Amino acid sequence: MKPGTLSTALKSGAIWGFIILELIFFSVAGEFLSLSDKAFMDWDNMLLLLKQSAPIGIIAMGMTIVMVNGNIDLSVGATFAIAAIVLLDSMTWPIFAGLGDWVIPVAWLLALVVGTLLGALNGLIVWKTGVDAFIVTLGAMLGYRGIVFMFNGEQPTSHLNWTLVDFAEAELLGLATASWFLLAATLVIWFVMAKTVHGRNAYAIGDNREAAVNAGIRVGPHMMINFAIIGFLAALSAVVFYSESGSVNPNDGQLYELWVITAVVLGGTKITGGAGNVIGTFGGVIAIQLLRKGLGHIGADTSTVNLVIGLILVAVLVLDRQLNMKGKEELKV
Amino acid sequence: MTDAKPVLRLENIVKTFPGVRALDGVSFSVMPGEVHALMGENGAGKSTLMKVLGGIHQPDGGTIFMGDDAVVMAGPLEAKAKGIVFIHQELSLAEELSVAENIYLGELPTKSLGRVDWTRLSDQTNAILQKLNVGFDANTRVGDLSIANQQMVEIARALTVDAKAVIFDEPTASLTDSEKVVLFDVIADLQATNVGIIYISHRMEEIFKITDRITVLRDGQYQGTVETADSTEESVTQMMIGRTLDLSRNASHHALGDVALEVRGLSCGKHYRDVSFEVRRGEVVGFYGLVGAGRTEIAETLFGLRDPSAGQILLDGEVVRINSPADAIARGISLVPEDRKGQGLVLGMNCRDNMTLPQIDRLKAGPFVAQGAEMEIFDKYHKQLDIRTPGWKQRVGNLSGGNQQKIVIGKWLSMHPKVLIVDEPTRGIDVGSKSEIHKLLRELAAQGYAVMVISSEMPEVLHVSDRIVAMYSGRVMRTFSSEDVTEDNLIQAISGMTSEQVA
Amino acid sequence: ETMKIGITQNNVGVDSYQTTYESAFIAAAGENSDVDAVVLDAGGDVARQIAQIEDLIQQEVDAIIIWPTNGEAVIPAVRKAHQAGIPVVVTNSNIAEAGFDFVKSFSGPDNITQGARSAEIMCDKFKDMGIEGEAQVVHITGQPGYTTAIERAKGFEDRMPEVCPDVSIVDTQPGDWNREKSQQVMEAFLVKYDDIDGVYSGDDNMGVGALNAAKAAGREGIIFVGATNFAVGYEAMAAGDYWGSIYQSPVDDAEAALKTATDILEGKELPFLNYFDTPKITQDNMGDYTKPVF
Amino acid sequence: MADITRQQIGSLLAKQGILIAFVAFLIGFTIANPKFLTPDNVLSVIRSSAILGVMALGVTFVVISGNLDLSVGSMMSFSTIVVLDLHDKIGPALAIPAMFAMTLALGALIGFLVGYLKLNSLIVTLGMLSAIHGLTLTYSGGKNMDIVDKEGTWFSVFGQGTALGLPIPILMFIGVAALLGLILSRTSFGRKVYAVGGNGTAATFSGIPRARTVFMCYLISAACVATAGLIQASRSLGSQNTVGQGLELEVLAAVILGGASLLGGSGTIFKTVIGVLILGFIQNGLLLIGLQFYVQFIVTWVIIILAVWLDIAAKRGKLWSPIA
Ligand SMILES: Nc1ncnc2c1ncn2[C@@H]1O[C@H](COP(=O)(O)OP(=O)(O)OP(=O)(O)O)[C@@H](O)[C@H]1O
Ligand SMILES: Nc1ncnc2c1ncn2[C@@H]1O[C@H](COP(=O)(O)OP(=O)(O)OP(=O)(O)O)[C@@H](O)[C@H]1O
Ligand SMILES: [Mg+2]
Ligand SMILES: [Mg+2]
Repeated sequence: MKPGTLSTALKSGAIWGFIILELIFFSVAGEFLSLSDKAFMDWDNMLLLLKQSAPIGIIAMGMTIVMVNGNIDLSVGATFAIAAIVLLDSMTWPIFAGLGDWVIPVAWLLALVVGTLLGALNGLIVWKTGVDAFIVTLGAMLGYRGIVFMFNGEQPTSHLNWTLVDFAEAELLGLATASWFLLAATLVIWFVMAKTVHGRNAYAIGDNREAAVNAGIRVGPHMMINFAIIGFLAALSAVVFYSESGSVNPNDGQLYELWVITAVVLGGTKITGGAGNVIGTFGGVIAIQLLRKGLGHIGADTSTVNLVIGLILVAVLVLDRQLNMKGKEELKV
Repeated sequence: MTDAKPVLRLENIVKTFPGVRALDGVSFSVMPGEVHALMGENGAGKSTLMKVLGGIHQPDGGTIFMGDDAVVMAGPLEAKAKGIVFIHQELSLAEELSVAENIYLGELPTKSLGRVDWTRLSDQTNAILQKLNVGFDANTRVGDLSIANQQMVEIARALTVDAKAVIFDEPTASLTDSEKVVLFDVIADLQATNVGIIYISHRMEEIFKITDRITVLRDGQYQGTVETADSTEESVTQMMIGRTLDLSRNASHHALGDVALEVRGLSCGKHYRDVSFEVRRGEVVGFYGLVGAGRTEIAETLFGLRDPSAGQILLDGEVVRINSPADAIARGISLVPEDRKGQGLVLGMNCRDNMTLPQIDRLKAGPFVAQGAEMEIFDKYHKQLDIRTPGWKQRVGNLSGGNQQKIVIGKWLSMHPKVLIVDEPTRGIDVGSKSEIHKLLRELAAQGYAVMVISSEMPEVLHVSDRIVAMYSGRVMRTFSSEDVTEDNLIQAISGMTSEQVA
Repeated sequence: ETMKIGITQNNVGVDSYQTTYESAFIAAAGENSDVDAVVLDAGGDVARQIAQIEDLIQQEVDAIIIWPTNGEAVIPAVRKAHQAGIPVVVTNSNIAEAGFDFVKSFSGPDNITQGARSAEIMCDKFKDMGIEGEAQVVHITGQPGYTTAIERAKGFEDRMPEVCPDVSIVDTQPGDWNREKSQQVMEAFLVKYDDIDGVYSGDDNMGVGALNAAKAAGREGIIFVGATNFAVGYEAMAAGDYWGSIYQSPVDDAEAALKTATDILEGKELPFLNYFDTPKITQDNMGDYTKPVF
Repeated sequence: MADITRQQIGSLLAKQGILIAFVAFLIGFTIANPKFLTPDNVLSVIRSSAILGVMALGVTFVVISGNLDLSVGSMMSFSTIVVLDLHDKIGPALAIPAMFAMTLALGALIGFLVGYLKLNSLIVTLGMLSAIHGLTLTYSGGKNMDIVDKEGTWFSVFGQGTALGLPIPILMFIGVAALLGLILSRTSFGRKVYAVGGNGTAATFSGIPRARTVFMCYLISAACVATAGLIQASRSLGSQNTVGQGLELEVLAAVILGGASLLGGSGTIFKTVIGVLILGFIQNGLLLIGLQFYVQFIVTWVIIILAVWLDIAAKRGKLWSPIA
């Protein structure tokens, strides 16, 4: 058992409490406001929730490790779009013409490699220049988006491959393909962060970088690996999603970084690094998707949705604060 | 010992920082099985020399030898690989991680798939912790430990690897006596296995107790190396500061004034209970106890940083509620906090601005800060406390540990408080300055200040206090006057024995 | 028996056209007692739109109206609706041909024609002024990547050489449907080109931004042509600063979409493409049109 | 001798790395297009940077105090829409203070949440970004907001007027920058902002009211946003609901480009101004060169990283980072 599991579980408790609140609220409100005869907490609807959480959720797992590491990645949305373009475009490249449906795994691989490289490039810049990750990836958010537009101008890149669509829409044991990938990503990153030396070092670096350096941890390469991981996961998210939808707009993935970061922070990861876990992030992702879904369910209009989502984010923080309130005798700092 | 080869030899090391020549051709060597003291005033370059050795700084000139080979310590990793263990002056721990993970930071034991071998990790750690005789276990979160215990975690690192040389940079600065005993045992054990030990401290009694040789630095320059057995406190002090010190206590010849601060039945949750004492104008009251005795929490309560759960605080005979440090400051209370880096200083700010921070609202010239008045304050304490800095513009983070502490003291002295509370005021301060600070505390009392000194150093408490409050586990055990206190009855009081039990 | 109709819009908050569309749709659905509507907004995000289509299928609505964020990416989701037996109507901008099999009908403006008409408006004006032989035009497009932006730009740039072969389009930059951004772009154009005769912008918001820049720089005589005649554009036309635009009402757009959906549910036969007309509007004929409400 | 000059150059670089990078860009663009450095163009760039710039000045306070403000873009849309709406309803003389009051109320709310309740500023302001957008849409019904009588109002002076031969937006930018620069560098409040951002605990131990200081920073930020909204509204006398959308990241980029650390405790108003101008001139310069917009994205990426890199490399005296 990793030390401190219980205390972190308690601290990330706010998000689970909030998820339950959401479920209750939307179920009750849905009875009055929804046109659907189906209950909000319908089993199929919950399975759908899991699937719909995948695009942001898979990236959020990578963001957890990067943020625990004390960094941040604002370029994931653009990486997501680039990976999607590579996936869809490469399937039409003449060199792969003889492959038949075998082009699919090749295209997947290519997209994943590109995503990993883009992530690693951010990591390399952070490592070698010492520029803060926020700035490096803020720049990359623009630069990578520029690359997206370079591919195909303003046109969407499309390649609808029905074999691929059928695979992506398939269900195994009642779970959609995307859900499986989300669960797998969660599990793997959980394993890495809770069980492996690499993961524990990520916490150490995020917590006290100088101490980590003094202890002889190779901080630079370590951070680069984590950026490569988030690049890979952004590409994986794209691969899973665009296998099903078959076309990418050059604007796709915009604002994903903000949603992903929101999910991660709601899940209890410290912005300054050193603390956080994947299970909490999973909760954060579900909470956000539930909110979107629920507001749709009860038919809120756009301005209400914006207003409510914003206020809810703040409310969760307040709830979290109440749960973690220090005793009256504790230091007031 | 003379025929053996040194484990480590540094020759003509030079290191400059912008505006500071921190090391100017320093040579130094350590023999296997030797405890070698490195001494010098605050800012003399001790930590810098060790950081060069530990691969944290690259020297501008000079050579490091291990055995007969010249080596380059390109980074902490290399130094570690070559068998050099560095216990840092400033705590270097990841607070969110467990004790075990911190001790083995950078070299966690692994199983297949890169997994951490938790069982092995905690077994190894607990074995070490047992040797250190500490009251926490491998899975405790480091952030939950007291500073002293965090220091013990730092020390535990020395025992994890096959070290050739271990550097202790002021390991006892935040330890109490019982933990020091454990540390000295550890050092003796290492010594027995022929490890070379470099020991930095400002505490003479320790130096003479455990070290074999002493090397002295002054202003980045090598002053010489002497056999401990052949030297005296006076001779070493002379080497360090170029003069001898008058360590006699200047007894309080002044009359005591009214009660400035009184505490009646004060309690604060689990931290301390039913504490009562009073401090008069012109009086220095020492607070002595073991780590966790609750002295710091009392100070924090008086400074408005904690709400008491019961009891009263009286200033000049009047019951007051102190809700915030601003309140406390307005009522004439100053607190020199325990943790200078975390609580005392804004490391990224310059020396002057740190020093004037608490009174920044008072130094007004029209709508602006009166920079002239600020400079005056800085200059005054710069001189009085002999702070070594290239100038007021220097980032406080770039000062040596002891000089940082002096900035904090200057910051609160300049407030001219009615009640001055100092929590471990001379932690990391060199002998010269320490006696200056002690003198200063006595003088302040003579001027009518009420002074509370919290310290874990018995000589310090005995030296400066008019009365001593002995605490154990959140309770006041006994209050001594300077006449009836002895080392023995003080130790009894703070280990929880009442006088009846002793008798 | 009420008809449950779900709509997922592209990105409502982004401009007043889409917001007006949303409220017009809600109003129209409210007036029709046979209709219950769920109105969703994808916020410009394809993934969210697909999730919304899935939700609508899950809620078993009777018909789905979709304003695609991406004309191709939504096809598989539309296929799912089709397979679930729910008729789908596409509104405002069409989906790609591969999806036509799963869609009952399209209702909306013809953006390519709009672009072409803007080119004609501008060309005609140049001919009136007698500068069709040498006029230089700059082009400010909508947010990169949006179908509407792409189609209008294409219509304009294809048509201009056909009607006015000697007019040159000297520069094209996006103004992101944003008046301020467009103003900045225009400021740079004005510095860069000493001679600008015409400005075509992908909608009137951007057009007015460009107009403001020209006014501030004191450059006169530039012919401004836009699209989607917003109230600001209409007023600028009335003031004689702005030459022409394309009259397109989001209210018509929304009502047409709802009408198409209800017609389908009532079993009426409809043509596949239901373009509603978006006529040219210039200073000359603006009296025939009421001022847009948005 | 050579050693000394090299050191001097080194320390000059270290102190003014960003400024030097800025001058280098100016020279580069001027070579690419001689029209770049004409007074007309320079004025027009500064004028259109003024809106972003005024917001960045306020955000500088927030960032130095160790927090973030991502809500400034959507708050600016709000102020713009409100002041335009009220202009026709109660007249400009009342509309302006009313708009300032409403914007400051939003700033106070955020300041309360972040300062007094100590909530995470990234999430709070992200939440407020969305909530304020919703508020604006509700307020305006999603419609564009336009002043009816555009010719007859004195309101246009803030965005379109000139005084002393300079456009008013530029004068307002300079004025706000000078005022806030003085506050930050010369007053006790400014010192507190640095202390709170540098080490909040130590600031508390020094009797500095941390919560109130953070609260005030958000109020200042809101006041700047309101000023920016005023210039914006007055410049085009009409606006979309999304006029400020996305500006939050540009503002942050400008502040950071100026050398403020996201960890808090460092940064100056002067450097933020430079950061703002760099962004403005890059955008304009690339437009003048006539690159495709996506090439502009890529070039901006490279320039942002290069500028910040050179700045910190000069400070630490080494090009490559010491991270192992
Ligand atoms: N990173 C740095 N940048 C600039 N100056 C530094 C830096 N580190 C140390 N110095 C300066 O070098 C000198 C030597 O400092 P050092 O920390 O070695 O002193 P020390 O002997 O360990 O003192 P103490 O007993 O107070 O710990 C001091 O004047 C200090 O201000
Ligand atoms: N037995 C213990 N094990 C671990 N932590 C403890 C223990 N007792 C107390 N602590 C914690 O250690 C911290 C230090 O205690 P405290 O500051 O009260 O001691 P003190 O008397 O001020 O000693 P000093 O100032 O000499 O460190 C407190 O935060 C307290 O919660
Ligand atoms: Mg030292
Ligand atoms: Mg203590």
